[in-house]
Amino acid sequence: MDILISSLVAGLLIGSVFALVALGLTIIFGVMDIVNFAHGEFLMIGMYTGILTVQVTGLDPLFSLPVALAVGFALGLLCYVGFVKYLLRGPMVAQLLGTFGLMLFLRNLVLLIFGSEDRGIHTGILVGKSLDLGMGVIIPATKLAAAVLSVLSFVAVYVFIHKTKLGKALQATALNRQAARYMGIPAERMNALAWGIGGATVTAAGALLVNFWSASPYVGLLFTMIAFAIVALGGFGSIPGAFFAALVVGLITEIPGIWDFFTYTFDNDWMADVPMNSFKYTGVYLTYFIIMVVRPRGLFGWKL
Amino acid sequence: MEVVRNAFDFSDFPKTDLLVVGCGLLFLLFFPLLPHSTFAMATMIQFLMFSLYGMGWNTIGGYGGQVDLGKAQYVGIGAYTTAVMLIRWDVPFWVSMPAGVMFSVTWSFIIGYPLFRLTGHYFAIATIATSLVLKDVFEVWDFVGAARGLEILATKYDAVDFTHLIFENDNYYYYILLAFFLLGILIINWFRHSRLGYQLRCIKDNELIAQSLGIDVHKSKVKTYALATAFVSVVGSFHACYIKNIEPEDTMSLDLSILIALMAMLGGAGSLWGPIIGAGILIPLKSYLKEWLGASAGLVGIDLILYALIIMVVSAVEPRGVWGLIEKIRARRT
Amino acid sequence: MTPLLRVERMTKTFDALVANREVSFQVNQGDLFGIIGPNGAGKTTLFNCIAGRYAPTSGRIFFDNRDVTSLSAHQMARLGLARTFQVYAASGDLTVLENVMVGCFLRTRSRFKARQRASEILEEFGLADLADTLLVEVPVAYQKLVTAATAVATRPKLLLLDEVAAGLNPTEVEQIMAMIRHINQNRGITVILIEHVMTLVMNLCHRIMVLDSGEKIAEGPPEEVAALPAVIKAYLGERYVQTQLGGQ
Amino acid sequence: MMKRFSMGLAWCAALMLIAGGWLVPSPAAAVKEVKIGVIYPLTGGAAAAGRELRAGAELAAQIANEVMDGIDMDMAKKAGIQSLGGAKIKLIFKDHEGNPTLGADLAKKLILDDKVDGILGCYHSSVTKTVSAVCEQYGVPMINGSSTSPALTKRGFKWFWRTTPHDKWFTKDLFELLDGLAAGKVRGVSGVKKDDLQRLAAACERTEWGAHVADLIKTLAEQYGYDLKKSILYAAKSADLSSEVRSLKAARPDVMLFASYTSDAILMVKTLKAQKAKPKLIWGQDAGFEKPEFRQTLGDNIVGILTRTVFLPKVADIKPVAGQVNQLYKAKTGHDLGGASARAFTGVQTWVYALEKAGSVDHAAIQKACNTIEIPGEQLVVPWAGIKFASTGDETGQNVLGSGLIGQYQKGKDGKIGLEIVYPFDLATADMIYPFPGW
Repeated sequence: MDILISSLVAGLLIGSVFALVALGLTIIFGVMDIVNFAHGEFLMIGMYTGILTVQVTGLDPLFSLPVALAVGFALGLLCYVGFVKYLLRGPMVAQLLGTFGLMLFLRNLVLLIFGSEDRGIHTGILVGKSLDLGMGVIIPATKLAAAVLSVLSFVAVYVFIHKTKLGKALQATALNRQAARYMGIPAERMNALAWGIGGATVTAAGALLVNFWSASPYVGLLFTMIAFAIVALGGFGSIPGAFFAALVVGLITEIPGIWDFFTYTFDNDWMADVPMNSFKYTGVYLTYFIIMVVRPRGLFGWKL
Repeated sequence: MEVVRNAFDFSDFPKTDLLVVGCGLLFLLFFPLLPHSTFAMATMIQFLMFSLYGMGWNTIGGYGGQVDLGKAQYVGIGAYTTAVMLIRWDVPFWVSMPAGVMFSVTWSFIIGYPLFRLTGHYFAIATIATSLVLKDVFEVWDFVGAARGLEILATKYDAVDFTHLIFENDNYYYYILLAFFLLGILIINWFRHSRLGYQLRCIKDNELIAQSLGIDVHKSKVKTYALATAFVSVVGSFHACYIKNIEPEDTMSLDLSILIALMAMLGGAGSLWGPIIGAGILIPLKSYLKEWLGASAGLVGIDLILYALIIMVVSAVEPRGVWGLIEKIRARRT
Repeated sequence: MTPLLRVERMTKTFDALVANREVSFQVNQGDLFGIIGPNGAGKTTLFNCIAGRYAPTSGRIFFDNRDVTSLSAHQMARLGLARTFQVYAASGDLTVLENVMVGCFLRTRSRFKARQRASEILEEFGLADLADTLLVEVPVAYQKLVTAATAVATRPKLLLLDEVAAGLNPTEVEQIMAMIRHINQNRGITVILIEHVMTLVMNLCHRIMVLDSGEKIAEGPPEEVAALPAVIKAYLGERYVQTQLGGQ
Repeated sequence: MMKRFSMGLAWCAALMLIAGGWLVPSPAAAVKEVKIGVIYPLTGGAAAAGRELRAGAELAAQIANEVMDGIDMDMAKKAGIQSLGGAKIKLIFKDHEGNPTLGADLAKKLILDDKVDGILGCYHSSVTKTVSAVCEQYGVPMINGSSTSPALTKRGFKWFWRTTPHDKWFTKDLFELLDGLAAGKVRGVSGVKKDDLQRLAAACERTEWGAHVADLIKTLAEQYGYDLKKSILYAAKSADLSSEVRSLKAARPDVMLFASYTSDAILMVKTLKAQKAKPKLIWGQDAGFEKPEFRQTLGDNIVGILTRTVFLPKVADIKPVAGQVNQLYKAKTGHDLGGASARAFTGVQTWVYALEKAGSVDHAAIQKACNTIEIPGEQLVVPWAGIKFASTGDETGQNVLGSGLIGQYQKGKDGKIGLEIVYPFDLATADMIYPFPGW
């Protein structure tokens, strides 16, 4: 029983962080219909930002969040103004190619600077601490903190988009680009803003993740795929959809734990022999594939 | 008969192009006779392999405009079929290669059918997803060696073994691959002139119009996808015999898929020479940059940074790749 | 006169929106049939249903004595139904000749035959000079001609033309009219056209049908229909003067 | 027409120029130098191990090439290889990044372009597998110092020799230790029942090495009568192992067994701590568990963790020559010799002996020398009886005189954390901490 509850809790916690990872992708997609393959690389940079902040300032890793937000916003903006803007003129193939190039570039830049070794944060107030819920259910404090901060950031962005003037302009651009332009909303700036917010949120997610995930230059792709799966599941461009889809995807990554539970419950040899933990992320990829084929509007189908 | 005529019809290229191609072929033909290092030879073999991968990708991705980022799964199926059959049952390459193609094409139908209900980005990402799923399966499948992979022991075979395609001297591999390469060019040239080729270009242009002209869009895509698959699978089988060690992380990785697509797109998707140009630029660049600036100089990743910059510039400036650039310059001249 | 196309009480809805309601009509072999109506009357939807792009919500469609209600677009094309599109944004790297060849490929596998037939058709349409130009680079008026030529290249029995004359100047309209007449008379292809350019409809069509808000309100020879009060009220009253604007 | 033709010519010229640039001429062979190609993971997930390996190999080459006082080793007393007229050893390092295909590629280049006289490497068993296959194909001798997958010497290769003992011995050591605990043979521990250690759970990285260790654990557990409740294979590149750890925990094991490379070993222990997993014993199959990084990163948390190894600084107490080399190594790198560096050192040392014995760089001569070589134990830094390769039978090319150790991380009197020997029982340098004290 403990493994079942532990897995479910862990799935929901990691799902909350995934929500923040996918938020940026869905905003960018909603506003400008472009898929950013370098999304996971932003997250990876967020992780390294977290590590560097800790190393340079000696602060607790949790305080790297504002730094990561700033870095991510700047990075998103820079990528848009310096590069992505020029892709928009071209066909879809060029956009794919371009954001792939960006992905390779960022990944290898980090590789050049930091090397390919895995790095992690091993100090901090919360590192190594955990919350014992009894019955063998243990929640590592870093994960809990990351989940809570993620949800807070998510809500903050949501409120920003729905309550502020700027956010509403962004929303209008997402709904109808032409109409927004006629209403005097500068589409170009909205794009840049979307990239800024997109970059900031995913980088922040990286800074939160690094408390319990190791960072390496190659970590990005997994998160790009996770974000795609979430966005597909939640409906492309939908913010609330992304949140719930992220929780679902979080639970999907915990299928091995649930499998274990049934294995032990039924004491089933056949089940015990299935190397389920190798399929941790297979479920995520499959989810994307199935959802896209069966229900391309996403499971929830809300709009931004 | 017309198939042959189509395959050998290069009349729509200007003479200068054909001259360059001729010189290039002459060079490829005599390369092993020139003094060269093993490194150069390995690079040339890589170049030929990636040209072939790119040609396969180009059918569906270039002419058809469906950006496929999952080609590595077929490299894997081809390579594994050959390796498993060779190791377990001592099946000759010339049997296992077609078998690999058969498995690949079957798999391509299975996933292609649902896959082609998607278009654009969604399609691209879905191809990644299927490829990763298959890789995950291979990584735990004991029959094919799981994550450990499979090893073909060259010492069990003669130094020159044409039936199993095991050679000590790389020159043999080179010439066999070169034959595949030439055959590949002819097949793509045929494809380009075939009904399917024209229909596919129309699909890329506008699917609605294609349908109104009696083209079964879905079927055409699935068919072309199968052709692309066959190409990639053949090279995958060759890869198994050449590299002799295959594992999912290597043969089925997303990086390989991306590389295949990038090369074709960089060279010029939808043109006969595009993938070859792409591979011709990127493969030497990659190997030599890595050799000069890589681990030995302590600059790991710098090769790929330059690589990425080229890709970024090309995608922003001329999405049709190098071939598009050449055509642009040519158009300006006339 | 055998009916080539028969539409029976066809209805097409999109969620709550009714695009066509119980439309019935019949087009005979060799007819030149016009469909007119204000914007949003459901003309293009009707075309899309006939051509197999959409499946009708209810009702039936017969083509060449076959029930084709549930067939898809490419199957319809094979049976001998060709169409053009109202909005056509050329892209891609096909030349004019290659475009027409794609049409020819419906009836032949051979590239050489396709090329020959395509050249003939281009000659016929007076487009031979443009054969090797990329379609994207051809002027819009000629693009429409090319799409029509491509449609004819599939050797259809029935051709659906969706606003071929929209946005053209009077000389070009004349050209298009000549072409349509040629297709209809010399090639014996039955034509149904949607048009806002009234001179074209009035001069060309043997019979016309008027749609308003998805429903058929009149059918008959052009002069008769144009004189009907309901039609004038629904449509011509305001539109006739603006014929040259056309388009959406 | 002319213009077009000249343009075509220009094209050709450009093409030829590019082509010409590729034709790197093969470097001429230098005299008085024996070139050994060394293929190690200098970057990538095992880069930390790569640094150690490289330092160990370089130190051995230095000792062989120069006259060094104060080291009781034959090769330290003379400069270069005597039977080759004092030829110096030159190590050519290549980086395989933990990628078997790349490794094979590098081996080919070393053999054909650099014309090396032999190969040393490669740490990862998966890479050693492909590299040795290339060497076998080209008939180039390869000595392997640190890959422990048993399968490597089961292939009957004629050009492959392995100095280190392999995992079967190491894993057997572990079960001997477990039996020893129940039998009261372990220094400082008594009153343990076999039932207390009945339930095992293992997590191994899933390439050549780890997968074989997992198989070994399974068969040996059966043989020794233990109950392997859960066995997991995971990707060494995993960035998150929490579900794996939860799964292990759910099996309620008494003993947790790991085969991990560096970064995943650190992550594994971190996650174990976060999940408050508390088995009675934690045992690591060398590699990541004995790296300096492991100790530095995890600090006090690792007290009580067991790892098998072939070398730990405490060996210096028993073997003077190990102490002498360790001094030099520490001066060079700042770390003590470890399992990886000591074995890399031994690898180069074996090369020196083989060349000395062969008296030629002819491959066949080296082959013959390797098959008949006998290095006495007192020459080695590792605590083995010596080096002598099996030239026939089931384990062709395997050193039959090797042996392993099991160490436990303990806090010394100076507050520093180091490995103490707990197995073999007669070499034990400290009381074993049992059970695992927890986090």
